[in-house]
Order: sequence, then structure tokens, then C-alpha cells
Amino acid sequence: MKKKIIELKNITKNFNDETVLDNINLYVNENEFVTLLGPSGCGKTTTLRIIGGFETPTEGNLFFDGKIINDIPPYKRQINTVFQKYALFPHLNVFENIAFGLKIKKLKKSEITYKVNKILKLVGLENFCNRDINSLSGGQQQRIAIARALVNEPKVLLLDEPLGALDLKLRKEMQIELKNMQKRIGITFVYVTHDQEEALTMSDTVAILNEGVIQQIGTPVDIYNEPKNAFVANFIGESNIIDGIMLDDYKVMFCNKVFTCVDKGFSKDENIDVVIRPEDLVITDENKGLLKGVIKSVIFKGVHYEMLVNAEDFEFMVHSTLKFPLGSNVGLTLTPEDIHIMKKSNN
Amino acid sequence: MKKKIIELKNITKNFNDETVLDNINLYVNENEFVTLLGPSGCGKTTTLRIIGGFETPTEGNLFFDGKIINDIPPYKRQINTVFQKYALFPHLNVFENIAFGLKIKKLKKSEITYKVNKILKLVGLENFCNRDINSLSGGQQQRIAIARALVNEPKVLLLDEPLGALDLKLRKEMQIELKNMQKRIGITFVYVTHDQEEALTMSDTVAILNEGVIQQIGTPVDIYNEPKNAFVANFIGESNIIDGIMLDDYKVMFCNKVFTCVDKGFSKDENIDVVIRPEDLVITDENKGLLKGVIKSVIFKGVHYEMLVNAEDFEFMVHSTLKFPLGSNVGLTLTPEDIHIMKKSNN
Amino acid sequence: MKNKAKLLTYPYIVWMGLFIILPVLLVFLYSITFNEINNIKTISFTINNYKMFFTPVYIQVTLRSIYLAALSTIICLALGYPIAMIIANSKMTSKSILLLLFILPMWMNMLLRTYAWMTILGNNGLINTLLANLGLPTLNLLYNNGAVILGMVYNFIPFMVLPIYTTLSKMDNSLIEVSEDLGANKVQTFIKVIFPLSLPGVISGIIMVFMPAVSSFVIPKLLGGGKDALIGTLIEKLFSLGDWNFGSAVSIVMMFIILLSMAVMNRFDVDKEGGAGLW
Amino acid sequence: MVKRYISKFYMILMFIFLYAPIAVLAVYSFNSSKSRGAWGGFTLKWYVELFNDRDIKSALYYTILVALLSALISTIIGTISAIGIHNMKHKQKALILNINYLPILNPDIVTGIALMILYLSLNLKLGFLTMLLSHITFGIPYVILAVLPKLKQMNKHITEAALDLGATPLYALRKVLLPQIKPGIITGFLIAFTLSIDDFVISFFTTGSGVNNLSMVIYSMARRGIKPTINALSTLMLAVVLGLLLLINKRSSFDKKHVKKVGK
Amino acid sequence: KNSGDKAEIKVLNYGQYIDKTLLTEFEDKYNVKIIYDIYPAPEDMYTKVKAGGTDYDVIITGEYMIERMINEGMLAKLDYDNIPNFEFVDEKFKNQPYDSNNEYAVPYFWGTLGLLYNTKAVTEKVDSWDILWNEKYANRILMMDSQRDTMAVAFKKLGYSLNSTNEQELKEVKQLLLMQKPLVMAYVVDEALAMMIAEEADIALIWSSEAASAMGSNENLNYIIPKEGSNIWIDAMCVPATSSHKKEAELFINFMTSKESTLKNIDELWYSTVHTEAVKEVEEFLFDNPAFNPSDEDVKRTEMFRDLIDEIKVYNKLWTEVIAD
Ligand SMILES: Nc1ncnc2c1ncn2[C@@H]1O[C@H](COP(=O)(O)OP(=O)(O)OP(=O)(O)O)[C@@H](O)[C@H]1O
Ligand SMILES: Nc1ncnc2c1ncn2[C@@H]1O[C@H](COP(=O)(O)OP(=O)(O)OP(=O)(O)O)[C@@H](O)[C@H]1O
Ligand SMILES: [Mg+2]
Ligand SMILES: [Mg+2]
Repeated sequence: MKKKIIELKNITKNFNDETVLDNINLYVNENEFVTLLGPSGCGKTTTLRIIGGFETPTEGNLFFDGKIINDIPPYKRQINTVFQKYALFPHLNVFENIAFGLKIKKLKKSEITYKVNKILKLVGLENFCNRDINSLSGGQQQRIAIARALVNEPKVLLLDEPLGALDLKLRKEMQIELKNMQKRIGITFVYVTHDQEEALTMSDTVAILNEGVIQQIGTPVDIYNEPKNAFVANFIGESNIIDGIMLDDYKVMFCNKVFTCVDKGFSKDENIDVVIRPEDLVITDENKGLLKGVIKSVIFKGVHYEMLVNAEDFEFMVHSTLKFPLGSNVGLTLTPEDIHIMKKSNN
Repeated sequence: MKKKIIELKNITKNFNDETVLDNINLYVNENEFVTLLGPSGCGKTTTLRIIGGFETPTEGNLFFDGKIINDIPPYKRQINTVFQKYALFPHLNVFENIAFGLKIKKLKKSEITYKVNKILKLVGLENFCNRDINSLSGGQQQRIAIARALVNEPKVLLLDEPLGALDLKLRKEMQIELKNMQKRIGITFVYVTHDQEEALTMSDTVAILNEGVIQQIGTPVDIYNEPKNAFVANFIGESNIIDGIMLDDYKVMFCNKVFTCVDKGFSKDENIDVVIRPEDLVITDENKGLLKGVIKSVIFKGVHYEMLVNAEDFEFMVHSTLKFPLGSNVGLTLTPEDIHIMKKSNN
Repeated sequence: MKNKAKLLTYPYIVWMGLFIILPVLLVFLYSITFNEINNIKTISFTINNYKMFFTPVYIQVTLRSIYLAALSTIICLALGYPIAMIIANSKMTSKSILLLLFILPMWMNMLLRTYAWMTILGNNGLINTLLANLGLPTLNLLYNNGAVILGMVYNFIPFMVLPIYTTLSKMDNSLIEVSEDLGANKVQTFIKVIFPLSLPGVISGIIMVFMPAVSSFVIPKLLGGGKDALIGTLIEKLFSLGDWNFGSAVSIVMMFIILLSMAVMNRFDVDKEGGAGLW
Repeated sequence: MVKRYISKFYMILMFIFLYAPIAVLAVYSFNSSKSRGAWGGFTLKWYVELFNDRDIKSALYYTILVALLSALISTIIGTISAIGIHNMKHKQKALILNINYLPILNPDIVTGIALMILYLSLNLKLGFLTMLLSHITFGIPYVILAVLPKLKQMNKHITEAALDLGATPLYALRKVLLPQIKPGIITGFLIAFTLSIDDFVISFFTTGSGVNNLSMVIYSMARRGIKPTINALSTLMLAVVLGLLLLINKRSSFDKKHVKKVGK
Repeated sequence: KNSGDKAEIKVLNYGQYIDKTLLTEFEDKYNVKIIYDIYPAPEDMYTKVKAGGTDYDVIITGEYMIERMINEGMLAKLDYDNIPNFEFVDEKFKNQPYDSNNEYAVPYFWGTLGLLYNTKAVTEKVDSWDILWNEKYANRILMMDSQRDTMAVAFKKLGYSLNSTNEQELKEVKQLLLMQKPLVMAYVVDEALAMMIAEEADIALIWSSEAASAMGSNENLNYIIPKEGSNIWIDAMCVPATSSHKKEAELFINFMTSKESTLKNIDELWYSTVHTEAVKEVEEFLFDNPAFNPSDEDVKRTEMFRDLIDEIKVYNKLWTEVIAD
């Protein structure tokens, strides 16, 4: 059985009477990779700061290895953090920044040098040892911040958007490196990212936050394929969310048409949200489609074109590697599996 | 004819004898949206800082409206910047931060209030007027930084990874907002991003930098579809880059097989790079494919699965919405249009 | 975390209790009694000392002291701020040298320095001799408020420069860049960004100049010719003449006035600093 | 460019202002007339006399010892307290700071006499220790005032990062916080040192027999006109410090060059 | 303590008020170590000694302060058997009101309060305090920032005792001083000496001792004791009641009163001596100096300060009001 290493129980946090975290419940198993995902200002950093010991929860308890650690100071927690704004020591150079934690542990000099150099290589900054922190580019600083935390091989590592300033290429490399390291050394990761793909790729578990409330916790596939509500669906990937009515099991009506779907168990004629991923919609000849529409805009996205198709008064976002001319009349088809039905969320 | 508003001519920049920018030539037309793209530390920020007036080029000249402005101080340039690290004034609150430039222009109070509120709404922070800068989340700070520069409606706006700290949803919204604004007010944008998709979506022109040298300048479609060298191809999208030999016009050999392609004009038996996008490869039955391979890894990416297929000693990255079981034997097919041939770059 | 760091002040709080508050309480006790207070049995209380203070003569002395001290403080700020900026912007090695050169004269005894000023300013002093040799009319430089202000500025200016220098050195350069980027020229950048950011240092400087200046006595005595008593000279005189009771009352009133005006200043400040007060 | 000249010019003016009186007193250290008012010719006799004056030597010793010790201790206590004060809530902070201002605000004689009475009622024998305590007392407030602005300027996340990496608060204080507020600490030390060297009144009332500082010697001489030996002493002190500065300057610029060469 | 059985006495004196070689001489001669401290003003000395934190064996200070200390029981009676040199002290200075039976103090030096003026600038005859109110010398007059001395001038000018506590007389004094204030260049503390030598001012109220040394440096200066009378002062050596080395203290006082010591001291200080033998051997230029050796008539017109006890507060108030105005 897996061991819970960190557990947040009914954690609430107020700043000046404003509730920033509202009754958060979340646990992290040993060696697990948990990602917090949510829009800007939803409380991700605050959650990490509570785990790291830089904020005390207004209410609720924080457990580490089963013991309450609300009042344990940061330096006594076996947790290291990669801060969102790097927080590198300006008076120390690159080497000294990374060696900081090791020096505290009183490691031998040779060992420190060895470890620092190794980690510098990992983040691709071998020759930056003696560089002044302020002369580094944004991405270089971020990599130093990662290296500084990683080199300590902590039990739990909190990472607040650690790859935000890196380009796709490097980000992918670092993602793989981080993931490998996590598995190899057996570190538990609590990861904050604003990159949905990153969250889905790397995590064992994803927790979606909105306005201080946890919306859904689950595996990446669960979250993506079975979003609990429209917010999650919309947030985790681009989605078309259409008002619909569940006529019967496996029978849903939206855009004035009746479709077959794979969902059941709703009450009859219940108002629901229909979620359709842009990549699940296929553009066809006007008369072959289930819906008829007009191409309203076409944007080149590299991998695919993103097109808005106006059909039955709804603007469907469609991803396709084929480009259709603006203004042309097209049809839209989709399979029953691609229609996701979800209950209306209260707001 | 379009007017060049900014032009960099033979710009070189050294820091302590280290060349960071090497003979950069680049012009930006009025109302154009130019994006600088490149790996961490390649010199993007430095380029912007030279345009903004915060660094003087070691060599070369900078033109604005046809006049050399190497020695014009920043405050006399009609250019505003969104800095990579926000650089918000800690002694001013949100409102005052945004109003800073307007106050300097001695606008009327009512006008300032109106403009600030409008822009705050735009970045989704209407109620944050009196908030202390330090109490904002990372993404909120970034949005204030954008608002502070935008509110001045400058002729040229330099943006250094302005959306880096925002989640996908908000980023998309802001992308559209920025783009609309650029078109509506007629601002020229010089944009730095590490997000390839963002670059392709928003820009009129993309300039790819590597180690201080411009690799390619072109429209997004050009860059994506006709990368000049393997670095660009690899950087702009994920690519499979395979060593190949051009046997003849339209005939290329790689992975020990001969393929038909659409390229010509190479010398006979020239060593070239073959670039194939992961999304262009289609996984088929083992015996239906042009190449035979084994699935080595499968990662869920949300929109698609990313699979590594080992075929003829090369690991092909393949994107597909369908999941194939790990270890299964599959075939790979591709059309001649999907095979991009490029000259070997020198390094 | 924050709560823990607060504990660091506790030793000093104890120290303050012993070496600051207790003596001030003692002074207060003197201010409300007759004569000496050696014998608890004979202690008798009075508010006459305070009554005596609130006569036009002493109020005038107080106002004069505050006026001179404020003027000196403003001059120190005006002269000292540029110096602090120049030092802060100089090269690494010359920085500390300049700083030390700046404070070095203060290591010579204050009395000697003041006497030296008298030699310079006197009717037959260096300046007047120079003027006379140039055929210019001589000036009355000594024994007036001008001389007192000069003396105060001279003696206190390092205390203005040093804290301002510390806040200016290693100031976040990117904020200055942003300001210029947003169209503020050097002067506007100074007024709107650099100066506000150095405000904590300026406030420290003001306190370190104004407060000792209000209560200084050697300078007004020597350079002012003792003609227009200031509150510092008054207190010093009362204490050395043995009238501790009235002297104490004057000190207490002075403390009260200054701290009260500081509190008022603080009030104004609260809105700006989001509750952080002067600090 | 022009700006640089203006600032250089201004700096020179300022140094003339600061050093004019010092120059005067240095000149008078070579005056054979005993009086400040008259020039009686060049002499070195005051320097000779200086080395024979037992009181001045002992006063110099105590002056420097007390100044160094009190500045050091004030700086330590002041810096630590400033950190604490910085982390206090507004009301508490205001209270502590206001009390902290009292020694700055109080005329020396009030502080001096009040402290003297305090020591005596505590049964402390007046002497070196009481004088040192007094100097520490009036030094700390200045140190706090010098350190606070720097603390306010500091990025709190950086200290957090240190704690996060396992640094105890003490270690974080030493290795992260102190280096960042160092300019404030140095400034505080300099101010405390300067005040201590210059203090006369408080020292007089709180010291005991045999322990005098230079200021006391000088003030007590005032009635008969200060002997030029004191000028000679001041001139010597100035020369020594200036010499040291020059040496350090040379050393550090040499170090810089050296490092650069090695760096290549 | 560390000097083993060697006795140790603590001496407290004004600054620069002794030829320091005498200290070493005494130490060598009697094998007694001297700890020598100085104070700037008698009031400061009093405050500190009264507070009780000190343990001095010999204090040299002014007569009115000695009177106060005697009254407050702070001094020990001397054993004149141990001070045989006392016989050389001029009878003029013995049994003075501050120590009427001469039980507590041995005079050290004496002097008067008078006017020092520059004969180049003040050509008229100077013999009265009136000159200090003469508008001709506006801003060329130095008064003393010492209430009793400056008030003494006004008292004497009005023909009153300089120890008066009469309300009416005090009022008149205040009036007079306020009238004079616009003419005064400065109320100086200790700078009159240097200012007069440098000819920064024309007339100064000054102690004879300072006047003597000023006249030694600038021959244009002259000193007089005005005809209305003035103040005479005596500085004397005494032993605090708290002394634990009274014997050695008396030994020291005796040593200082010897002719040789006195001469050495005079040579250094140019103060008027109380020593009947020494006075005969001082150098001529000094002997002829009216500040060092005033005429007997002048001395007859002088009056000594008395300790005013609580009445001093009235003086304080008057004086602070004068300078605060
Ligand atoms: N002041 C400086 N001194 C020395 N080197 C510098 C300085 N500023 C930047 N550099 C170096 O110049 C290179 C380019 O820096 P720049 O900030 O332009 O990179 P960037 O393209 O913006 O990277 P990123 O995406 O990581 O922000 C980097 O290697 C950086 O370390
Ligand atoms: N010290 C503070 N005082 C008041 N409000 C605060 C404070 N710190 C954070 N907040 C508010 O709490 C909310 C959550 O902040 P948090 O930093 O946790 O967001 P986040 O999820 O990390 O966002 P981002 O992705 O933009 O970094 C924000 O609205 C923020 O403005
Ligand atoms: Mg955050
Ligand atoms: Mg950058």
C-alpha cells in the first residue's frame, strides 16, 4: 500500500479576510508526482507555500508522514522548493547558489563540487559556475533555481512553474529529466504549472483548482477524458461547451439536433453541458456532416489549423491539419464517443 | 509600400569579451508583429534591451524611422517594454503602477482613471486597483506589467515573454486581446516568446535566433513548413531529423529505404537532413507500412498520444489520437509531401 | 516565521527598559517634583515646572530650536542626497574609500572642529581675511543663526548621507529602466522612482539629523554666541546648574512635542505605505 | 560626460567643506604660539610633547577601545533588534521605534545624568564598564536606524529560499540576510563609532576615576584654550587613517588587476 | 591594588590646571601613585561627586563650590599638621567666608573678574563697567555664558552685592542685562582668551588668570578691575569625606603648597599665587602684570561669591530668561 507523505486536511487560508484557499483536501503519496493546475491567482502558489512552511493555514492541518507540521519551520521540513520567482541569492555566484544547501549539510568540498557540476550539466549550464546571478538570462536563472533545489535530493520537492521561462525544446528535455530524476531518486513532486500539456504528461495525479477550491483530483487521463464539470473540461483542454438536454439514456439534444452518445443515468430532460474537443470534430463536405456550418476564421498553429465553424448559432472550434478556405460551407461530423455529457455546475 | 520603423544593422553585442549577439540584421515594418524565438540564453532579451535603449550595441546601428538612435536615451524613444521579470514598482499600488506613464504625459486625472480602469478590465483585474504589488500572484503581476506598457499606446511595444506566467486559457485570451489591440491601435510589436505555437499564431514575421545568430526570418508558415536548417526545424516544432542521402531529384534514401519526395536541386548523393513531423507519420498495420517498427513508449498528451516507434534503428516520434499498445509491432507510412529535405547545417 | 523573528527584539526590549525607559521615567519623576528625590519620604509633587515652561519665552525657544533644526535637516538633505548618489554610483573600490573619507572628519573632536570653524568664520578669520585682501567688504559670519546652521549641517551631514547611501546602493536597476521606458526622463525618474525607493533611508537620515539637532548645545553655544538660547542649551544649562526639576520638565516637553509630530507624520504616511508606517 | 564633471566638482566642493576645519586644526598643530588666535611660527614641539603626555595617551587608548567595543556591540545588538523590529506589526513597531528615538532625542546631559543615577542605584561602580554600557546605549538606536531601510528594501523570498534549503534561521541570517544588509550594518557601525569617539557629556557622567576619553580631556582643557598637542594628536590620527585608506585602495586595485589577469 | 602596597590617591582637577611634571615628581618622591582626573566645570564635578559614584582623595575647585560641599558635609576636615606648608599661604586668603575657620581647604590659586580690552580699539580710559553698555562697542563685546559672572557685573554696576537675592535688585539686573544684550557679540564659554588674542573683539569680561595669559600673547591687551568693584575667586584643594587615603591626600596638598611646586605651577599657568614666598620669585614681567598681581585697592573692592543654595534657582531662571529672550 502507498504511504501518504503529505496531506492537507481542510486547509483554508485568508489574506485580510479574503479567502484564497477554501477547505482544501489533498494528499500526496510517497514518490508520487502531483500537479496543481488552475488559472492565474487561484491559489497554487499559496498551497505550495503552506506545504513549504512559509504561510500558516488559517484553518486546517498539514500532515507530513502522518504528523501535523503546521508549526514546524521550513528549515526543519524535508522539503525543498523551486520558487516561482527563482529567489536566487544575489550575493552568491552560480556555484555558491547551488552549493548553498550542501554546505549546510556539511558535505565534503570535493563532494559538493562533484554534485554541483553534475547538476549544472543536467541543466545545461556547465560553464556558468562563476557567473554572477544578475548576468544570467531569464531561462538560465530558472534552471539555476531548479538545480539549487534538486541538488539536495529532498524527500519532497515543490516546484512552482519551474519551466515557465524555458522554450519548448528545453522544457521537454527538462520535463524528461525531472521525471527521470523523480523516479530514480524516488522524490515526491508537488508541481505547479500553467501548462496543461505538461501537467498531463508528467503527473501521476492532477488537482485542478479554481478560486481556492479544488475542482477535481484524478489521473491525467481521467481529468482529460472525464472532466467533472465544464470548468475542468474547458480548462484542461480547449473544448466546445454547448447547452444540451438529455432526452434519454444515450440520447442527447443540442444545436436543435438529436445525437447518440455513450452517457446515461441522467434524469429525463435534464439540462446538461455537452463538451466536444476541437480535435474530435471532423470537417467534411457540407452534405456529409451531421451539422452544417460556415468557416469563420482560420489560424495557423503549426501542428494544425484552428478553425471556427459557425453551425446552428454555435461557434465550434475545430482543429485540423487540413486547411479549409474562409467562408466556405462545410459539414461537421463526430462519433458518439466524442460527445461528453456533464452536469451543469452550480455557477 | 511598408515603412521600416525599426532596423537593426550589423548589431553585435559583447559582455566581457563574450559575444552574445553576432551581427544581427533585422527590420520591423510599421504595424508589424515580429517575434523573436530561440532557446534560453540565445540573446532575445538582449536584442529587446538594445531596441529599448537599455544596452548600447558594441557594434552596428539601430534605426528608428530611418534615424540612428544608438545614443537616444530610453525615455526619448517612443517605445514601451513589458519586461521579462515584470519590474513593477514596489512603492506604488496597482493603479499607480499602470498610471505611471500617463501621469508623466500629464494627462487629466479623469482620463487616467478611465484608461487605467479600461486596461485593468482587459487584463481581468478590475478589482485590484488598490492592491499592493507584493500581494499579487505571479500571473497577476505579469498582467499588470502588460497593462502598464499597453496603457501608453506606444508606437512600438517590446514584449519579453509577456504571457509566460499565464495558464493556457488566459494565455489564449490575452493572445487574442494583444493581437486585436495591435491591429486596432496600430502598434508595432516586437515579441519574445518561448512558446512556438504562440509565435506561429500571433506573428506576421518570426525571427529564429540561436547563440546570438539569426537562423531564419520569415512568415510563420514559411518557418514551419520550409525551415532553413535542422535547428530551425527542430526548434519550431517537434521533428524527426534523420540522416539521408539525396539520390536524385525527388528521390531520397534514409533508414535504408528509398522514398519519393517533392524536393529537388541537390547534388547527387548529397548528405542531407530529412525532417519529418511527428503528426505526419501515420501508424498502420505492420505489413501495411513503409517502415516496420516497435512501439517503445506511449505518453498521454491530452490532445494526442506521443509514441516513440523504433524503426530501422531510428526512434521516430509519432503523434496520434489513437493509442497503440507498448511493444506492439506496427508499420509507419507517410506521403511524399511530409518528407522535408534540408541541407546539413555546418555545425 | 515572522513571529519568531520578532523574538530577536526581546533582548533589546529588556535593554531599552533598563537603559532608556527607566532613565526617562526618572527624568519624568524629577519633572513633577521639587528638589531632589533622594528621600522618598520628602518627595512632593508639583506641576509648576510644566507651568513655568508654558510661558512665551520658553515656547519661543522651543519654536526657534525646531525651526533651526528643521532648516539644518533640509539643508543636510539637499546637500547630502547628491553626495549619497555620487558615492552609490561610484566604482566598487572607491565607494568604501569615499564613504570613509566622508565620515573621517567627524573622528576629529567636535570641539576642535567647531573652534576651527570659529577660526575660519571670525571677523579676522580666514574668509574675512581673504575678502579683505580681495578688497571686498568683510562679513559677520560668526555668532548668528547662519553660523549655527552651518555648524549643524557640518556635524550632522554624514548621518544624512550614510543611510541614504545604503538605500541607494544596490537599488534594483530594472525599476529605473522601467521608469525610463515609460517615458520618465532622468529628473522624473528620480522624483517618481529613485527618491520614493530611497525614502526609508531618507527618513532615517532625517531622524538622525533632526533629533540631535533639536537638542544640540555645543554648536549653538559656540557658533551662535549663546545669545539666542535653544532648547538643548537651555536643558544643558538647567541641568548643569543643578535645576534638574525644571530641566527635566523641559526635556519631557521636548520629547513629547517631537514624538507627537512624528506620530502625526506617521499618520500621513500610513495611507501610502499600506499600514507599514514610517517603515 | 558633463554630468560626471559636475558631480566631481560638487564632490570636491563638499570635501573642501568637510576638510577645511580639519586643515585649520592641522595647521595649528605646527603653531608655536599656544593660542588659536595667533600664528607664532612653525614648530614640532607639540608633537614631542604629545609623546610625553601620559593623560593623552591613556585617554586615546580608552577612546579607541570604548569606540571600537561599543560600536561593535551596538552594531550586533542593533542589527539583531532591527531584524526583529522589521518583522513586527505596525503598532508594536511604532512603539519600539519611538522608545528607540529617545536616546537620539534626549540632550546628552539628560542621558548622562540619568544613566549615572541608574548605575549608582544599581550599585554599579562608575568606570570603564558603565561608560561602555552608556556608549552602547546611545549607539544602538542609530544602528537600528541605519539597518532598517536596508531591511525594508530586501526581497523576503530570498530569506525564505535559504530556510527552504535547510538553513536554520541563524544560518540564513549569517549567510543570506546579513550579506544583503551589509551596507546598512557598516553604516551603523561607522555612525556608532563616530558618536562614541565624539561623546563627552555622557562619558563624563558615567565614567569613573582613571578612565577618561579624549573628548573629556579636550573639553576640560577648553577653559585655558586647548593645547595644540591635541591638534597634533588629531593630525596624527588623520594621517594614520588616510594612510591606511590609501594602502587599502592600492591593495584592492592591485587585487583587481591581479584577478583580471588570472581570469584570462 | 595591583601595585602591591603602593598607596594610590585620586585627584580631580580642572583641565590644564597643573604642571603635570609635579604629579610624577610627587609619585617618585613619596612612592604614591596618582590617578589624575579632570572635569570641565565645578557644577559637573559637584553633580558627579554628590551622586556618590566617585572616590576621590583630592579635589581642586572654586570657593563657592567648596562652601556648598562643606555645607552638605561632603568634605573632610584637614589635619593641618600634615600640611606644614599652609603657613606660606597668604593670610589674605585664609579664613574666608566659604571656610571661615579654614578647616577644609587649602588655597591653590586666586584671581579676579575684570575687563580685558584692546588698547588699539578702545582708546578712552577704561575704569568702569559702563563701557560694556557703550553702544560704540556694539558687537565688539564678549560677555560670559556664566550666569554668576555676568550678573555680577550688573550687580556691581548698580552698586549691589553680587550675592544679592533681593527681588527688586534682581529685576534691575535683568533689565540691565537685557538692555546690554543687543550690544553683546557673544556670551562665550571659554573662547574669550583666543578671541581677544586674535582681536576678534574689543572688550571682554574675563578672569584675571585668562587675561594674564592673553596679555602674554598680544601686547595690545590690557586688564583692569572696574572701580565699581568686582568678584574675587579662590580655587582651593580639599579632601572629600569619602576619601580613603586622607593622609596621602594631605601629603599631596602639602607638596603642592611648597614653594618649589608653586613656582613650577606658576611658570606653567600664570595664575595669581597665594604663596607668600613664591610670589617674590616670579619673573618680573609677570609680577608687573595687573592681571597677575592687581593692586591692593582693586582687591579691596572685590567680593567673593557665596553659595546661594536654593536661591540659585532664581538666578537660573533670570539668566535663562535673558539668553532665551
Ligand atoms: N550583464 C551580462 N553580463 C554577462 N553576460 C550576460 C549579461 N546579460 C546577459 N548575458 C548573457 O547573454 C546571453 C543572452 O542573454 P539574454 O538575456 O539575451 O537571453 P534570452 O534569449 O533572453 O534567454 P531567456 O529565454 O533565457 O530569457 C546569456 O547567455 C546571458 O548569460
Ligand atoms: N500576501 C497577500 N495578500 C493578499 N492577497 C494575496 C497575498 N498573496 C496572494 N494573494 C492573493 O491570493 C490569490 C492566490 O495567489 P497565488 O499566488 O496562490 O496564486 P497562483 O495560483 O500561484 O497564481 P499564478 O499562477 O498567477 O502565480 C491571488 O488572488 C493573490 O492576489
Ligand atoms: Mg503562483
Ligand atoms: Mg530573456
